[in-house]
Amino acid sequence: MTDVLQIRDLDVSFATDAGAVKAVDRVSLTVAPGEVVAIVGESGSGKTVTAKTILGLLPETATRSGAVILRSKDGQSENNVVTVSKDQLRKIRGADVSMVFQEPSTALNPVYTVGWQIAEGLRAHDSKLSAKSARARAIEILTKVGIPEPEVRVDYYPHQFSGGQKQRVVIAMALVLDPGLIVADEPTTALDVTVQAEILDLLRRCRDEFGSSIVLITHNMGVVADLADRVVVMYQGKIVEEADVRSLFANPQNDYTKKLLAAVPRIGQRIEAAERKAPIAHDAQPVVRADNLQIEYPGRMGRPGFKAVDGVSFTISPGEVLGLVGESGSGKTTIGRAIAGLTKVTGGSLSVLDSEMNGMKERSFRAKRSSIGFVFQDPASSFNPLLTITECVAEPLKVHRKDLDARAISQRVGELLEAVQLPKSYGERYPHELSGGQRQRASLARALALNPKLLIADEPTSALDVSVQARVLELFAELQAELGFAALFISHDLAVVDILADRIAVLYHGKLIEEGTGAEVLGAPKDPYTQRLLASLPVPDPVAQAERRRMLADLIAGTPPA
Amino acid sequence: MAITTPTAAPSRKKSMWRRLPIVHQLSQSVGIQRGMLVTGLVLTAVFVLTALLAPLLAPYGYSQLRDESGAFGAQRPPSAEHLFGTTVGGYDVLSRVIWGAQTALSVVVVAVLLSIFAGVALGLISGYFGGWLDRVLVVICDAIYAFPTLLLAIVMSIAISGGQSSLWGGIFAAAISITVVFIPQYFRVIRAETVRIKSEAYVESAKVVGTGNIRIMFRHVLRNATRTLPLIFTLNASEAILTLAGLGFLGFGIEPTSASEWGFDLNKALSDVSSGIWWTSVPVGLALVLAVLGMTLVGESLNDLADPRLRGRRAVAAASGTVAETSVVPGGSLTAGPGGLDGLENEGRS
Amino acid sequence: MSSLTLPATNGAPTPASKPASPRPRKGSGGSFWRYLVIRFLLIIPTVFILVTLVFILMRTTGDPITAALGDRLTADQLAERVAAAGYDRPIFVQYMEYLGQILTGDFGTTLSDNRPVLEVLLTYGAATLELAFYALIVAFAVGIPLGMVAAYFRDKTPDAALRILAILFYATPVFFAGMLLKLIFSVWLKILPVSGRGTTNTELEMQLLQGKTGIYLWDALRIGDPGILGDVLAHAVLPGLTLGLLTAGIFLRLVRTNVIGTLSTDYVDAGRSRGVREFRLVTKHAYRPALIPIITVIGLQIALLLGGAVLTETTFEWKGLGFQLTEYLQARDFVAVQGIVVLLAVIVALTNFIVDVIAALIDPRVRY
Amino acid sequence: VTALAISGCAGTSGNNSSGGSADSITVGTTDKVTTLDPAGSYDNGSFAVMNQVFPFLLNTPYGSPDVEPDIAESAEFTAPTEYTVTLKEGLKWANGNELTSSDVKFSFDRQLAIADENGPSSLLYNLDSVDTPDETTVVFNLKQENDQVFAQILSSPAGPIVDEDVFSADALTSDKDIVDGKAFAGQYTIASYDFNNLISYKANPDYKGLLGKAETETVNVKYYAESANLKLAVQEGDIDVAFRSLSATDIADLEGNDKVKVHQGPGGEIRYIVFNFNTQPFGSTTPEADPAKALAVRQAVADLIDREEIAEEVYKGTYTPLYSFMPEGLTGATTVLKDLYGDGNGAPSEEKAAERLTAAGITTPVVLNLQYSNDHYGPSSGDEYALIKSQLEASGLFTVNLQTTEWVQYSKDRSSDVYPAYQLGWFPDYSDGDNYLTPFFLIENFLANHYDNQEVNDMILEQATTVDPDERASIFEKIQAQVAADLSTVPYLQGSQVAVAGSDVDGVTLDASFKFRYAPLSK
Ligand SMILES: Nc1ncnc2c1ncn2[C@@H]1O[C@H](COP(=O)(O)OP(=O)(O)OP(=O)(O)O)[C@@H](O)[C@H]1O
Ligand SMILES: Nc1ncnc2c1ncn2[C@@H]1O[C@H](COP(=O)(O)OP(=O)(O)OP(=O)(O)O)[C@@H](O)[C@H]1O
Ligand SMILES: [Mg+2]
Ligand SMILES: [Mg+2]
Repeated sequence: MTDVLQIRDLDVSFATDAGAVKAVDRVSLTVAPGEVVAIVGESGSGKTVTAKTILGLLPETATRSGAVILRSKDGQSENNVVTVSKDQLRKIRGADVSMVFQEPSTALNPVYTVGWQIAEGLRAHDSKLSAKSARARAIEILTKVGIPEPEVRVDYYPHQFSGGQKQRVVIAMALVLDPGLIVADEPTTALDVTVQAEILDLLRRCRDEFGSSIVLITHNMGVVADLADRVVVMYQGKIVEEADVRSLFANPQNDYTKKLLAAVPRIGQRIEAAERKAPIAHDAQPVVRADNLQIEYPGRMGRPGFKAVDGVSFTISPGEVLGLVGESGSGKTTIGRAIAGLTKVTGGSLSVLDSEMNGMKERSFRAKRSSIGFVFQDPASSFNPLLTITECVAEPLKVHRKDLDARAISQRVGELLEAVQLPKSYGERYPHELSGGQRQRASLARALALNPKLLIADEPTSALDVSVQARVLELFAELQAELGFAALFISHDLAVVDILADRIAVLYHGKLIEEGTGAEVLGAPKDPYTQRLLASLPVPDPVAQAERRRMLADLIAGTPPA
Repeated sequence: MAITTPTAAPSRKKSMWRRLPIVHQLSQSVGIQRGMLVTGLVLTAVFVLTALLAPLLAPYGYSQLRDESGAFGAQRPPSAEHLFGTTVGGYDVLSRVIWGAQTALSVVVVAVLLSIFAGVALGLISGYFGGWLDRVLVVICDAIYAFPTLLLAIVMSIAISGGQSSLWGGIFAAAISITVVFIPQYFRVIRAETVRIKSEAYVESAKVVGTGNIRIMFRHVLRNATRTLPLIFTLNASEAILTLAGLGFLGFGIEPTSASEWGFDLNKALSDVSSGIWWTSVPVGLALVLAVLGMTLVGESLNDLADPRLRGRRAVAAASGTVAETSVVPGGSLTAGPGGLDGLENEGRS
Repeated sequence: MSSLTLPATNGAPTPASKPASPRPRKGSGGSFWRYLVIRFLLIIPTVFILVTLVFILMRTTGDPITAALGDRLTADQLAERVAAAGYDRPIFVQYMEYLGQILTGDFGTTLSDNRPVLEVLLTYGAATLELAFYALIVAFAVGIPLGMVAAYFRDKTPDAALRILAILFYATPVFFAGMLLKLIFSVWLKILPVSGRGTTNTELEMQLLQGKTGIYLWDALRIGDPGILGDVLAHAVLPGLTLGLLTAGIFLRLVRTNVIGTLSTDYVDAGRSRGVREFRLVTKHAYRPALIPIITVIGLQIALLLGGAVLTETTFEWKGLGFQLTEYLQARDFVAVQGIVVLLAVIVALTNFIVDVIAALIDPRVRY
Repeated sequence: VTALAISGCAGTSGNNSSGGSADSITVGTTDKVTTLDPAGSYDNGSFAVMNQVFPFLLNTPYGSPDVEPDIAESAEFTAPTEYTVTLKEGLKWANGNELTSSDVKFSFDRQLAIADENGPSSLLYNLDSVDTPDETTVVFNLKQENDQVFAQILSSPAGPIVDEDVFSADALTSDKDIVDGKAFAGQYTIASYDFNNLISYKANPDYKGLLGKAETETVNVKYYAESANLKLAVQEGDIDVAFRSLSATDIADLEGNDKVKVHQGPGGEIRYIVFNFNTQPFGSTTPEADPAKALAVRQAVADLIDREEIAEEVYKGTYTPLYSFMPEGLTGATTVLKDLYGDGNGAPSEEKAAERLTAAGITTPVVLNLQYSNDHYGPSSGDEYALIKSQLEASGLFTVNLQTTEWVQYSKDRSSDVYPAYQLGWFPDYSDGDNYLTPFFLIENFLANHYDNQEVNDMILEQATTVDPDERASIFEKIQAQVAADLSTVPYLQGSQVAVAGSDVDGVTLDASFKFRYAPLSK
């Protein structure tokens, strides 16, 4: 056998409070030396569980059967992870197979220096290794993954690195023993697109320079197109399709794969509902007008505050959808919350439905609230877990529509649920008894309960699967067309914003750096940051992505980093 | 990683019953965790039953010194009439132990209830409204918290015992002393929960629709903030018993003629222990230890079960065995089921 | 359940929520020291509140003269003396007067036994500190390793046994446990002394020592006589064990829960994926991050330790603050009581302060 | 200081080194000292120390309740209001200062001047002024003539003589200054003083008084908080003598132990129930006020109390039944209550009680609110009163509501008519019958229980100035008889002094002086 990894008929089940859950169902796959195999599939389809099985990291509540055969890089030994002894398993880990985790900040022990943590892996496999040479090896590997000043940085603690650097360190740890196989579970999901591009580059070098095979787990089809040689599609614990990357994208076979690919949002893609969107009343008084808006979070204990939004100006006209994009922490949510009156405006002017929010009094604003809807990012936490969906959706009605009696309210709730295409009977369920997509729809229903003039949607789909996301976006567009509300649509995903928004605003470090229609901003970005943002976004097409990758490299070479 | 959410909920009635505190946890627990919980529950049940049925169970009254056949006599060794002998004061040890459970339970219940009400109310208001009131309350509670509990209870019991002590007077005095010690604890827990919940999206969404403060406080915050109470309750209950015993030991507790109190009896028995009279202290000490053990076990088990990381689960028989196709995913599956695309396609577009 | 990820210990079910108080996150190191300063200054209101509270409680419930001579003098004589001492004036006036004294640094002399309060605090404070020191050593030496063992064997028999042991340590009233220990070690086995901090001879030697600190261990080291040192240590064994085991029970549970909590984090998994031994994962990778919340909660246990010390001190004739406080309380000697309360509050506040610093030293994220 | 005799100074290992070698004795106690300054303390613990180290003009010799000159040559009335004391020649303080009449005058003047709130100055109620005609003569000018109690008072807590060069004339002197100033002239001096923990006494070679030289050079006194520890300490030989207060159980256990010996002597402490004449059942401010019925209630209580049972069950014989107002052993004490109440032999009698109540026309059961202090009179008060309650109720004649209150509140309440009937104890200031009568049965008395009998009042004042001892004793008897008939209080227990000493210890002296002196101890 020449394959680095061979999985045969793997079954994994978990004991849970709700009984047994089968996570992986008769999965078989192989990985050849130097190959990058991507595992894709919807959330919960068993990708992570499969990955963990390869390293024997499943929790005690798991039961497995089947075979997972790992070959060492030099081909000297082969082990079946499922049956091997604990001690042997420990020896394999790190040496033959290694792992890169999704969330770099949690994969690093906060209280030890990165050098110590790298050396820890070395020492686990060679107890005679001196501290000095372990350190030398750590510096060496940090150099290789592109950490500047590795001699100094080796003594840094994880929190002293940026997110992307942390992920590099995690990769360095995986590489240090030169394993034949690296399992990377969503290695870029927690990162901004620009950083993601760098990490993908590094992973590619792992394969090219170290000759490691990679099992890449992701649900981002762009990443797959960028990096993978071969793709395995999982659905409900099973492998439904397996093909090399080009043929999969060009010619998907399985229904699920087709739907998955279709659901991935692309820039420039228009959906039918968005085409029929409500007219924008440009002449009317804008619903929201921000003028040199400044928002500062007070500092703790006399420290100077933090300026999250710094001199932003924009307007939203009735019926208009403004898309707000930008990297994490750029101040998107802050703006949204300020419009809803949840965060205090500290400078400039922000007028919402003709009320000035700077110096706003809660009492006077409360009446206006019935005209504003808010859809939160995480559908799970935006519902009171102790109230049923009906009660939750009825809440705004109970507060503002004192004229309605219980029956009228319940009828209205029924209508609302149907409007977001949830069967009425779902109203009796508790939030945790709904799926994420259903919850997000219920959340939309609640936001629309009072026929708002303005809807603020703060990353309403980022917690959702691409497939479900597609449905919710479509629904959103439909309702907007029907009801004609103005909307602030916040997202970090350029493609998503492009689908829905009339105009797009790009936020960078609290400043608005570019604003215009989708075609203007995404078609011909003027600001270098927007350009990089756009170029970093991997597209779900291996051929096109190879092209973009080159462009990005040129861009970075040409422009000094911001 | 989200844990599976069963979309098809079992019948609601059953789930209500199952969701009751304790019952829920009991059904969740497995193996040694269940063993500890069950042990704790049994011990606690025995304790509570003994307390409730004391008048039936105890052969004599707690302050009874004589019966028809005359005085019991002091420090009599165990015999047929007095299974655990008599104390230095001439009481029947067994009866004192049994009645002691009643005192302990009364004190625990009164103390914990009082402190829950006071602590929860203060914590809720303080955490929800914040501002200077919050700051003042926090500083006060921290100050009280910084004071050794037993000493605080002593100070309080001196302040309270100005009035005369009767059975309930004594119990209330002890309970209030303990209450003062506990209020800061409940205050802190509820306040912390309130502060956390206050920034939860569902409270914000209530704010966004313009819900009033009172409504938010009771409808959204309070009910969600009290999840941890059963747990703290059990842990505080055992602490209350120990504090009461400490008070009794130092002579600030309840008098033998007003009620039977374990700490007091143990204190009295100290001379006996070194004089080779074991029966006056061992049953009392054991009762005390077991009651505390029981409640602490319950509390700890609840703690473990409340924390998914600490909760153990029953092993699944075999990988391919019992498993149903339950891996319905949080996002809603793409094709099947009402939440999936197909479902949407079918019901939607009406 | 954020407040429960730390174990809710019996002694203090709430400390878990304590870290909710401003524990600065990464990058805010500059403000950490500011936070510490504020934390330090918070001692003032804490002390002030406690002093006020105790003053009111004490003075509304009686005066030291009645306490001392209630069965000696007639009501008139008593009233006369009470008036002469000024205890019949409005509480508020007396309180202001007392505050005035304290602010000028004059703690006064005790009312019931005419001793300078500062001297009382030094003498008894030293004893309590020494006892707390022994207890902490026992608690650390027993609680932390056993907690790790329990975490390592989680939900197996050794774990269950250790946890029940921990609860028993905690559930057995100090005075009962102390009595049993005395019977076993002093009366039956005759290997340890019954009570006190030293034999008569040792104590007399201590009295002769110039510049004695009242911390017997320290004084014995300075005297340099191995016999005396041995004697002091022998006397410390039982009280240290009694109070230490009580605390060890709490530590054990604390360590166990927190280590188990960190054992399920990604970075422990990451360590595992690199082939690090399970034992090393528990003792190194999981333990040290777990130590941060542990230390914080341990700081809060100091109040419990001092509370438990009352009973231990009484049981073992260890004349310390807690023991003395109960005496003074009964005598309504509010001058002495206030002094002790101030000292206790300062000790507790200082401990929490130090704990914060230690936690910061362990946690590189807050160090600058 | 260097000469300090520390037995086995170096190298003693901690294990079980008993009290020390032959020239030192260790005493353990649960007493507490408040302050060494005689002007600032009025309690047993402090007085116990003063008795060893301060000189007294008059003192009680071993084995007698009566006072004789101690450091004085003579003491007598030289005029009805002049009590003249002549000091012995050449008296010295341990610090080398002369002990003269001027010190004596200083001591009493400062008692009166300081009148400390915790001090015993109230005992000097009859002292007007002190004159010192010469170095060795002191004249006490009294307010009332022929005060027979004054001599006793000179041996009481108000009586210690202090060094005018060490003590302050108008403020309390700290323990440290007293010890550092070596202001001692009693049988012992204090060599090392660790407050309420350990006092080391050294025999005073200069003491020339009544009680003689100390037998043992060094006596160490260890202070215990828990009697259980005191017991273990004496049982294990850590200390040679345990004095005050072991629990009854401890004493009973130690009695069976060969290594130690239990010594018992008369005690001056008494326990009694006080009735408030206003608020007791049928008291004068109650709705159904009726002095006769009230008296019947008190008498019925006296009939029903089983003193023997209390003494045996609760105190295992460490307290003895008391049948009068003055404890047994004092000159003039009778057992009048034995004859008047109960079955006539000291045992209770239900019939008699029932008869009395019926005769007075009282419907039974009588509800009696009985109050006791749970901590002030030792740990057994609870048991004691539980037993009294049970005794009273066993007859069916009484329903007793037993209540307890913390001591300070108790002290306030008892004199403000809050308690109809309540517990009190008394420890004498000096061992004279007067001290058991004056405080309680004068019309303006310390009990404030509204007992008002002019005849008793007059007799009490009369005995105080009666010079002839026999005549005085007979007045005592008359007073006791009258008070027993009125039953203002019902005494029921007398404490005995119990000391437990190693079997090798001699000289344990427990006598009617009620002072435990270390000087006779030896081994
Ligand atoms: N420790 C566990 N206990 C119980 N069930 C688990 C556990 N870990 C995973 N599962 C379940 O196993 C199934 C597969 O989970 P897995 O983490 O492999 O999904 P995934 O494909 O990685 O999804 P995602 O894209 O969201 O990361 C899910 O239904 C999940 O709920
Ligand atoms: N309550 C707060 N106090 C202090 N700073 C805050 C607070 N909330 C947010 N910030 C800071 O303000 C900046 C902007 O935050 P905001 O939540 O608006 O970002 P965002 O663009 O929504 O990011 P993401 O895409 O991660 O949601 C961030 O640097 C954040 O750390
Ligand atoms: Mg996953
Ligand atoms: Mg955001």
